[in-house]
Amino acid sequence: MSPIFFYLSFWFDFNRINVLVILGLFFAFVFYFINQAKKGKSLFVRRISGLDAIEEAVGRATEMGKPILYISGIEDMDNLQTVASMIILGNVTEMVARYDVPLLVPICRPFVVPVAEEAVKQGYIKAGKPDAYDKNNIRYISDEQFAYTAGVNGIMLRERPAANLMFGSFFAESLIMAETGFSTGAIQVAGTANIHQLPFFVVACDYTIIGEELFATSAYLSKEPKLLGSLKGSDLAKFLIMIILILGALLETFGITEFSSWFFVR
Amino acid sequence: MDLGTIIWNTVALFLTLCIFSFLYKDNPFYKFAEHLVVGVSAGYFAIILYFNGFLPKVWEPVTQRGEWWYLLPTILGMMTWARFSKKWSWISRFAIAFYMGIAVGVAIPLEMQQRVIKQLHATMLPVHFTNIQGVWNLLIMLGVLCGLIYFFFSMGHKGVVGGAARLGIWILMIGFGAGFGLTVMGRISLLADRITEIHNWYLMVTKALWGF
Amino acid sequence: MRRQLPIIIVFVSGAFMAIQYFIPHDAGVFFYEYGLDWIIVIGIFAMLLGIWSLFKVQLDKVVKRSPGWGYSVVALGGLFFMLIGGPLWGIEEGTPFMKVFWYIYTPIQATMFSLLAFYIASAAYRAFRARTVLATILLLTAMVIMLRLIPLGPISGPNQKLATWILMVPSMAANRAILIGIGLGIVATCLKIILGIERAYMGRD
Amino acid sequence: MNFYERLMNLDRRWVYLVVGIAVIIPVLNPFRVPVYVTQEVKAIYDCVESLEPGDILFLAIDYDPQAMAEVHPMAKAIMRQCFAKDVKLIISALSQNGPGMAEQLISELSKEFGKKSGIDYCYLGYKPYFSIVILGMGQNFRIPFPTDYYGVPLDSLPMMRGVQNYDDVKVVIDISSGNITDYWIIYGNGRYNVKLAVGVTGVMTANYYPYLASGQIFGLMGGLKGASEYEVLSKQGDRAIKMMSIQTTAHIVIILFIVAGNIGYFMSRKKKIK
Repeated sequence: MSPIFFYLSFWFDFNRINVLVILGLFFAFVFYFINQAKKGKSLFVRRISGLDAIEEAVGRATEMGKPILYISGIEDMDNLQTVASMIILGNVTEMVARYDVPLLVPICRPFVVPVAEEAVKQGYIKAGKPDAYDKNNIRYISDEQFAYTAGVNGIMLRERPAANLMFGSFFAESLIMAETGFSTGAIQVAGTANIHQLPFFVVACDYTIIGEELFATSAYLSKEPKLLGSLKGSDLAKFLIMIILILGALLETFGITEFSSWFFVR
Repeated sequence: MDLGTIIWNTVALFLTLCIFSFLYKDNPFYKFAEHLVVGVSAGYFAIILYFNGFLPKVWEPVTQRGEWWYLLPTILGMMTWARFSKKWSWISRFAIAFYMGIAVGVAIPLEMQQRVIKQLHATMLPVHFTNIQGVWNLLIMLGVLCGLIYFFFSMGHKGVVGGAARLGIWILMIGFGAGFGLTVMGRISLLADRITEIHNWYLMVTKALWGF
Repeated sequence: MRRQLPIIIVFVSGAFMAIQYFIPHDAGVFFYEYGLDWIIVIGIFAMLLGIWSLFKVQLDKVVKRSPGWGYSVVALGGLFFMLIGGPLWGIEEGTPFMKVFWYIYTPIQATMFSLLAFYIASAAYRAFRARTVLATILLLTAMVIMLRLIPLGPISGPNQKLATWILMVPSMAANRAILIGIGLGIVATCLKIILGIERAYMGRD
Repeated sequence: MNFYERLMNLDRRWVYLVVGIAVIIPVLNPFRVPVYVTQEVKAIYDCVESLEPGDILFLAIDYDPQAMAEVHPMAKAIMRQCFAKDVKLIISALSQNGPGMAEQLISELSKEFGKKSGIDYCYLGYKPYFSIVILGMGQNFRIPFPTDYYGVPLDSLPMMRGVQNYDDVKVVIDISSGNITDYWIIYGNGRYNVKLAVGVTGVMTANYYPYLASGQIFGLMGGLKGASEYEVLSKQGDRAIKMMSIQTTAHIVIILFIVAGNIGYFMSRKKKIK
């Protein structure tokens, strides 16, 4: 072992070089397309029908004069699904602000409260209606999963929202909420990256945002070029992954295991 | 069997039935139990957080072990209280910024490793037609490829891509159906547990009242 | 300072935590654990925001005598019983604090959880109709998996084999595709947050 | 509304009622249901059955008490089968909250069969960092466990004399509710070539079929279903089988509802087309 390598190994974990290389490539893709977007290149995004449905749901709530319920999952801000949910909340608020319907946001974790407040406030400001923001509609309910569920059920039954939007990290409560929401006749759009709960949203909600679509939602709704650019970067990464997969399987078939074992993470 | 235990268990039974009554429709009993559990659980969590969070993570390091650096997150934590004032609420953003920065920074390499690279490695398997596992490996790989194509955002689902994406969503649906079917068992067990609890209460009370 | 500083903080702390992952050094481990402690500690203090929000909403209802204000009294009662009772009696087993936990809180949350047995049945009844191709696939797969638990005589064997195959091949492929997508989505979102491209969650004024 | 439309649009409360009844009856009167035995469970049974008196089986009890309902019957049935055949057991408990529960099970069954610690079985207990423990035991059981759970040095236990590592046990069966199983597969089987079978919770089951296919494990028991199959084979206990009666009736009811909904859907559509 050369002395330089020996010295470096104190400061860099060579077992993880595969993670570093892949992250580096991914970042490069994303940067490249964000730059393209900044230059004004128009970027195409396919339709995500579940997200178009949000607009429809908001419209229906306005006709009926009923509130909209936004549920951001039961995990704290260190979960990236909650973060994505807060960003979507901002976009949804902008949409809601154009009409005059209240937006109810029951919350499960205290630290999400200030973030949700900022997101909603910004949404109203962006839509040019800062006065419509009502802090009291963002309510902490309980840290406990099923106490929170009981509270949300109560809101669904008593305030009768016309639309229930559920985006974030959900667990067993997903089906309880979705079934209660169905019984009140609300339009329901749900999205999560928790694979174990996706079946229940697919079964009980009108539209479901599946996995990665949750993280693409903010780009889709805001149509902001920089965000769309990063979406394109992700797509290129997926394409590369597909090629790696095919190559890896072929080499493996012919007994060459060095390639696939490079991807083994210790 | 003392009276206290019987009373407490009867309270538990009553609340259990309150929640079950919700299956019929919303009613005052459910509302009562709902509000009770919301209040109690919030209080419970606050107290537990004090004893199991504040004391070992803030109080003891700073006052007993002299680890003064734990004062830094403490100050940030207190910054969130700035939200009580309209004028100073922007201060809480520093706390949010630190919190988000740390959470996001930890997630970047870990998510790439745990979700992407690990799954990638697991899918690179020999594909061939000499035994059945080779064929299954091939099918798994094709399934993963089609599933990934479904998640392409910058291409319309048309032509070959459209066909593959369509196959992809079919495979996702098989996954969801299987997930649903597998979960039923666990949910039924939960209900069985509750019914067993009610039955135990019945046995306990009959024993206390009539001695059998 | 109000606008730029938070963005800089996110970038610096995020980049730092991402880089430590690659450092095998003890210092890296220390900062990793310390960083996670920061999150916990900040979260502890935020609890006050939550309690205040709950208190205010419920108190408002009582003061204004809105419909159902009596229930808000129940919620406030439960809240203060625990907040005062915890420090007063301690949190050891046998105290009134823990009695409430075991005999009020636990049965309610366990029963809420068990409602799922009913909901999973009603959702299956309502949604598993062979209306479209997708719905039919969903329905058939769920059926095959559920039928494993029912004695069907000679059909049991093949059904069991089919169920195992579904779990091993297509269902596995589906989960992997979703996981890879989610991983990329999360990393991309993280990148956008660290770079300050996505910052709606922090306010803009 | 005609009959078929009604069949399609039943009020959800009827569904709730029937499901409730379908669970209450077997909870109060559990009965035995016929269980279809799969090859992957039978392989484990056959392997244990083929052991001679005096052979050693390593049973890893690596689950938390929360998972007891599903996997405890597996551990129980295997242990009883071994004791009945005079097969000796080395038992470890590598999940943090598991050692007390494992101890309870061992003392209950050893009393029933009149077995003695150190002669008929050896309970090693718990040590943190299970991956290192599993690797360490490949060298020698005495590296992670100089003494057994009760503090007796391994060397002074009669049955451990001459027993060094995995080479001296016939088979390892890991029963687990977490990712400890992965390490048994990677280190136990991968590194030390132990003959390995696993029992896991229902939700984990699907993840381990690939290992079965690749031969890294020779048997697999999944959840309550797997446990009930093992009980049927070994004729040791019927707790899981009885629990299965609840599952069976509930599943039948749910499937009947789905079928009824579809009959209603198709028949009423047929009428409309006419």
